[in-house]
Amino acid sequence: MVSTHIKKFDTLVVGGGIAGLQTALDLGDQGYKVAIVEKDASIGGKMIRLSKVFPTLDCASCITTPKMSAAAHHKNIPLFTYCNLTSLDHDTSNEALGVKAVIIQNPRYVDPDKCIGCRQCEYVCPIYVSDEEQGGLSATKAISIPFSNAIPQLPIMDIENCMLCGQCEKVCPTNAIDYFQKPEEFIIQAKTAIITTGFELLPKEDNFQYGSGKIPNVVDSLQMERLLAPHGPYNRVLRPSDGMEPDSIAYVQCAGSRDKSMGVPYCSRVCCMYAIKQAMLLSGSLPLADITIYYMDIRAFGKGYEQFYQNAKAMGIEFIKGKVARIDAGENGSAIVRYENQDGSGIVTANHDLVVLSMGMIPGWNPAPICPVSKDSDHFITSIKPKISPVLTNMNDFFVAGAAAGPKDIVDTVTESGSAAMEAAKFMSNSIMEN
Amino acid sequence: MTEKNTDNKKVGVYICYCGGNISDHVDVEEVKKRAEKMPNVVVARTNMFMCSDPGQELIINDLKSGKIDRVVVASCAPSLHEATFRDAIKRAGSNPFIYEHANIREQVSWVHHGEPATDKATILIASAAAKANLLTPLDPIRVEAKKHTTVIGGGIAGIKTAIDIAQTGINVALIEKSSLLGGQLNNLDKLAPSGEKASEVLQELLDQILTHKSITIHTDCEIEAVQGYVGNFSLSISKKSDNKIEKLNIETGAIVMATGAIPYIPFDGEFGFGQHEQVITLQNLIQILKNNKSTGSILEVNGKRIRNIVMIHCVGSRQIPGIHQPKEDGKLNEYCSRTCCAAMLNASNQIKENFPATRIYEMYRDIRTYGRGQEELYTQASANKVVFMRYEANAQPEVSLTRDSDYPFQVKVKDSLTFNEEMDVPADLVVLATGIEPDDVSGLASMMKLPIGTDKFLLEVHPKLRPVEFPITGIFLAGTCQAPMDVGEACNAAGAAAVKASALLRKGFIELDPFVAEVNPNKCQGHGACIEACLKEGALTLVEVDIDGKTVKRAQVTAAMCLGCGACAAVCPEKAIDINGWALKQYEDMVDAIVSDGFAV
Amino acid sequence: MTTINLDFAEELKEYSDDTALECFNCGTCAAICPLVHDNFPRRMIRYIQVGAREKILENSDELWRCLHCGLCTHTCPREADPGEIILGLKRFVVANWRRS
Amino acid sequence: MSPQAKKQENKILILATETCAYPGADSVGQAHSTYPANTYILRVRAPVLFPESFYFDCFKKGISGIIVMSCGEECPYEGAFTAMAKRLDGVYKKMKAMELDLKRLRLTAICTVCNRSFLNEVNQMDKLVRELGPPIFKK
Repeated sequence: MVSTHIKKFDTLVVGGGIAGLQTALDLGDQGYKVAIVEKDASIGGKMIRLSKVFPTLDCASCITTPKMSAAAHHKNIPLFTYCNLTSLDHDTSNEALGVKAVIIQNPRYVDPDKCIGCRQCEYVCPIYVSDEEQGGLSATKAISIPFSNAIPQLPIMDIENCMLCGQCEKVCPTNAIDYFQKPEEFIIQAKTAIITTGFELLPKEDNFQYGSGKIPNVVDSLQMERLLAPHGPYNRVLRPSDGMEPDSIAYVQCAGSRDKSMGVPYCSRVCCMYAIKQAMLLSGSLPLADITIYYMDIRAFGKGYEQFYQNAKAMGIEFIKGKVARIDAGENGSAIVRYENQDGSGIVTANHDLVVLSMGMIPGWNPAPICPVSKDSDHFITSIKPKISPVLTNMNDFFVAGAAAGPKDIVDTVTESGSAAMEAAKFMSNSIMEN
Repeated sequence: MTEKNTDNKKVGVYICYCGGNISDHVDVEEVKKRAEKMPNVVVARTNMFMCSDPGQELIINDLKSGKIDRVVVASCAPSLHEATFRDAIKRAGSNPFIYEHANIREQVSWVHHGEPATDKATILIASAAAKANLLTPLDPIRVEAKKHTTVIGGGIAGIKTAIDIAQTGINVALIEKSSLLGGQLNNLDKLAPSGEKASEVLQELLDQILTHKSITIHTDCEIEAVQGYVGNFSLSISKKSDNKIEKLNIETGAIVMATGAIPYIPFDGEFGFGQHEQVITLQNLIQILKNNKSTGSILEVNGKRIRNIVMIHCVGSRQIPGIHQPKEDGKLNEYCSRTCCAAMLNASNQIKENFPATRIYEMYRDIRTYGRGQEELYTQASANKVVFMRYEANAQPEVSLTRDSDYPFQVKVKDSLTFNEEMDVPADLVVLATGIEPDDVSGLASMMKLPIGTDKFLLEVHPKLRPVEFPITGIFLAGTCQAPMDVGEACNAAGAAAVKASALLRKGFIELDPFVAEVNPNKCQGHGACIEACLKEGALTLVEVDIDGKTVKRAQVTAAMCLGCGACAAVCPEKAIDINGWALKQYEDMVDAIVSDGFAV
Repeated sequence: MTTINLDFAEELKEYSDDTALECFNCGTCAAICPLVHDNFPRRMIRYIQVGAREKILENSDELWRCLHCGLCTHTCPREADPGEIILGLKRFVVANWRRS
Repeated sequence: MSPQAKKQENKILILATETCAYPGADSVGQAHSTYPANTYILRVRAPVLFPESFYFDCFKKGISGIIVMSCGEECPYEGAFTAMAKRLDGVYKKMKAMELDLKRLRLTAICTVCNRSFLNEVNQMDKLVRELGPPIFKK
C-alpha cells in the first residue's frame, strides 16, 4: 500500500483496557494528544468484563464505564478500536526517532460513520454464534455489538459465520452495512508509546492435570466472572452443562501459576483475591452452597485485602491448604478434585458440582517480532528501573503499565498507569526543552 | 389556545426518529404536534437522525435566528449524545447549559410499545421542556491556581513526586520533618527482589532533586496550619535551625501527602524481643547485613557465630482479634505488611549465599511473594536450603531460652507442613519479620480534614477510580502513608500523584463544573440550616453582610469546594439555596408536567 | 516432638540429587500418586527437609510401593524431582540395612 | 385521534442517580426488556437534594409511587447516601401518621448493569400502585 494515511499524536497507547484508559486520561488531561489503539471491538479490556471487584465489592462495570466514557468523550483522546498492530518501532526515517506504528483497521463490515448503534441488524440476523464475551457460555448473533456497554456502540459482523442473507443490510436504517469493507492500513506517528496490552489467562486446554478443558463444569475464573455478572449469560449462577444450581463449588488456586510444570513459575498475583471475591459473591447468590478454596498460600497483600480474606473465612468459606493434583469428571456432571490432606490422613477426593480454575496470567501481547521492546524471562515487558520507575522500558520513548509489565490487580494497575503517563509527559517535556 | 407568556423562555423541541428505533414504537409526528402545544415550546421539529449534521443544523439555525433560546432534544440515552448537542449549541454561539435531554429510546421506545410509548415520550418531552424553561446559562467555575505544589514528606515517594511535578514546569516545595531526605530508604540495603542497593537508588533521585532549580527543600520542618482550598492553599511552617525556630509561609496550589510509614516495634517479650539481644527485627538484620564486613562460612552477630537462624513471619501484621495482643490503644494491625515476605527471603538468600554454613528456618503463615521476581526469591531460598515451616495464626511459634543446650534459644512450632507435628528448632538468632505501621499523622490529617481508614493509614477516595486523591480537591497522597508498599510501588504512586497535581495546575487556573449551590440573597434569612446539612466542610459558611444599614448573616458558597450534591437545598426553609443546573424547582416543575400528562402549567 | 536436623539432608547427598529442600510442600506429588495414598511421597520429602531420619526408616516399606511411574516428577511445580528423591531414599535405606 | 393523551393513572416517579441507576435503566433499554410505561425516570445527581416535602407534594399531585434508585454506599458524594436515607426515615414516619402505605416509597440501590433488580423494583411497585390506586390524603 503506497498512500497510507499518517496520523500524528503525542502518545500512542497500545491497549484500551483500564491501564490504557487511565494512562491516556492522565496524559489527555495534561493537554497531550493521545491515540488509543485497541485490538478488540470495544475499549474496557478485561475489567469491563468482570462482575464485582475486590476489596470494595463494587460493580466493575460501574467503575470502568466512567473511565471508558471519559476517554471516549475526551477531546485529546481519539480511539482506534478493532485494530491490529503490524509494526511498532522507532521511526527510522525520522531523525527525531519518534514512534511509528503501522496499524490495520479490521473490517467490521459496518460503516462507523453511518451506524447509529440501534442493533436492528443484530435482531434480524438469523445466525447464532458462540458469545466469547460471555466466556462462550451463551450465544450471540453473527452481527452484533459485542456487549451492552461497549464503546463504541458499533456492531461487528462475524464474516466467517455470516451466510450473506442480506437481512441486516435491508433492515439497517442508515445503510451502514458494507459487505465489501476491506482492512485498512494507517500509520500513527507519536513522540512516545505506552504499552498497556494487559494479560490473558493461561488456556485451560493446556492443562492435562485439570482435564485439558474437556471436563464439563470446570470453568476458568473469567467464565465465573461472567456467571456472576448481573448481565451474564444466564442472569444467575448455573453450571454450564445442565443448568443446575451448584450446591458445592471449588476453587483451584495456582492452576497455572507458581508451577514450572505448567510453564508459569511466577505468582499471578490476583487469583487469591479474585477467588475470595467470587466465593463471597457466590455465597451471596447461593447462600446454601458449600464453597471451598484449595490454595498453597493466600496472598492477600494489598490494602484491605487481608481483612477481606478474614471476612471470607468468617462467612464460612472453606480454605484448604493443598494444591489440587488432578481433576476428573464425576457422575451427573460433577467434577472430582484430588488433593493431599496435609493433616497426615492421606489423599482426599472431593466431589464438586462446579470447579473454578484460578488460571494464571500470561502476557496479552507478544511484542516479537513487530516491536523490539525487550521481554523478561517471564515474557512480560522488561522494566529497566523496577524501583525508581517500574514503567521504563529498554526503549527510552516506550513506557509500560499494568499487566503488560507483569500480573497486577486493578488498584496497582491504575496507579502504575498514572506513573506511566507521568514518565511519558516528562520525556516529552524534556525533548521540548532540548529542541 | 392561550397566549404564551412572554416572560417565559422560548423552547425548541427536536425529536429523533432514530431511523425507526424510536419511530417504530413512538408516533413521532404525533408527539411533535403535542409538543407544539406545550407551554413555552415555540418550535418542534423531527429528523431521521437528530445527531447527524442536518439534524444538528436544525438546532443551530433556530438558535442563530433567535427563534429559540432553550433546547430539548428527544432521542437516545444522554450518555451517547448529550455532549454532541451541547457542542452544537456552542457552535451556534449559545451557552451549552440551556440544554435538556429527553431519553425516548433506551427509556421509551426500546421498553414500551404502541400508544403508551407515544404518551410517555410526550410526557418526558413536556417535563424536559418544563426544566428547560428554568435553565439559565452557566459558566464553568474558574479558580485561579498557583503553579506550585507542596510535597509533605521527604522519603522516596515525596522525592519522586517532587521531581516529577517539577519536571512539568511547576514549582515544588518539599517539606521534611527530619534533617535527612530519604526516609526509610536510609535504613535499607539490597532491595528485594533484584538486589539494587537502596543507597544507590536514593542517590540517583537525590542527584536529581538537589540540582533541580524549581524544587525548594525544607528540612527540619513542622507544619502548623493549613488553610485555603484547591489552587490556593497556604501552609504555616516552623523550621528548626541552630536552636532557633523560624516561621515560614508557603502559598501553594496543591498538596501531596507523602508522609510515609514506620516499622512495627515488637512489644517487650514478643517472641523474646527486648529480653535477649539475639532476638532482633528484620530491620535490625538488614542493618547487620549492610554493615557486615566479615567473611567466612558462618555469619557473626554481636560477636557470636550464628549457626541457626529462626525467622518468624507476620510479626505485627495480620493480627487477629482474640488471638494477638493489641497495643495500648487497643489497636491491632489486621493488614498484611506486603513487603516483609520478600524482604525476609531476600535477607535469607544473602546470608545463605555469603555464609553457606549458617542454617535458616523460616516460620510463616503464608509466603506472599506476589510481585515480579519475588516468587523466584522464594524458589531461590529453597534451593539455598532454607527450611520452611508453616504455623497457624492461633498456634504461634514459642521462643524460649535454653540452659542445657549450646544454643541460646529453642523455638517450638506446630508445623502444618509436617502433619501438625511439634517441631523443635535450636537457634542462635531469632529474626522477627516486623511489618509496617502507619506513622501518626493525625495532626496533619485533622488540619486538612483528610480521612484515615480503620487501619490508621490515610484513606484515598476510591482505590480504583481515584487511588491517589483525597476527597478534598487539590490534596493527593503517595507512598506508604496510604498502605504498605515496596520502593517501586511507592514510586509508581508518586508518579500517579504527580500527574494528577500537574494536570490540575498546569494552566494556572482550574475549571470546575458549574453545578454548584447558589444562594439567593433576597431570600436567605441566615438560618444556617444549609451549613449544618452541607457534606463538605468549608463549602458553605455564614458571613456577615450589611443590608439597609443592618448587619445580618447570610449563607455563602465557596464554589471551588461545593460538591453540588444538593444536601443544602433540601433543608432551606426559605428555598433560598439551590443547585445550578439541577435545581429543586426544576424537578418540581418536571413532576407537574408528568402528572398533567404532558400539558403542565 | 521432632528436633530439626539438617545434617540428614547432607548425608543423603551420597544417594541422590540434592533437591528435597526445593519442594514447597504443595502436595501435588502425594495426590497424583496412583499407588500410595498415605501422603506419599511428600511425607518422605518433608522428613528429609526436617531431618527426621528415623521416621523415614520406620516407614521405609512405603518406598517399595513406588513403581517410578514418574507422574510426581512430571507434575512437580518446583521441579524438585520427587521420583529421584524416592529412588535416592531407597538407596539410603538399603545402605542403612547393610550397615546395621 | 385527539392530540390529548388519555389520562394515565398510577404514575410511578423514579429518582435515578446519574452515575448508577440512570445508566442502569438505559441498560434495561439496551436489553429491550419491557416494563410498565407508567414509570417516569428523573435523572438526579444525588437524591439528597429532595426535602421531605417533595415526596408529599408528589403524592399530593397524584404520583402513586416513588422509587429512589441510588448508588447506595457507592455514592460519589460522601455522606449523601446516609443523609438521604435518614431523611427518608422521616418521610416514612410522616407517611405512617398520614396513613399512607409505606410501600409507596422505596429506596433501593441500582448499579449500571443491575437489569434484573431494576425490573423487579419497577414491577413490584407497579403491582402495588395498581392495587392501591392513587394516594388519598386523610386530614
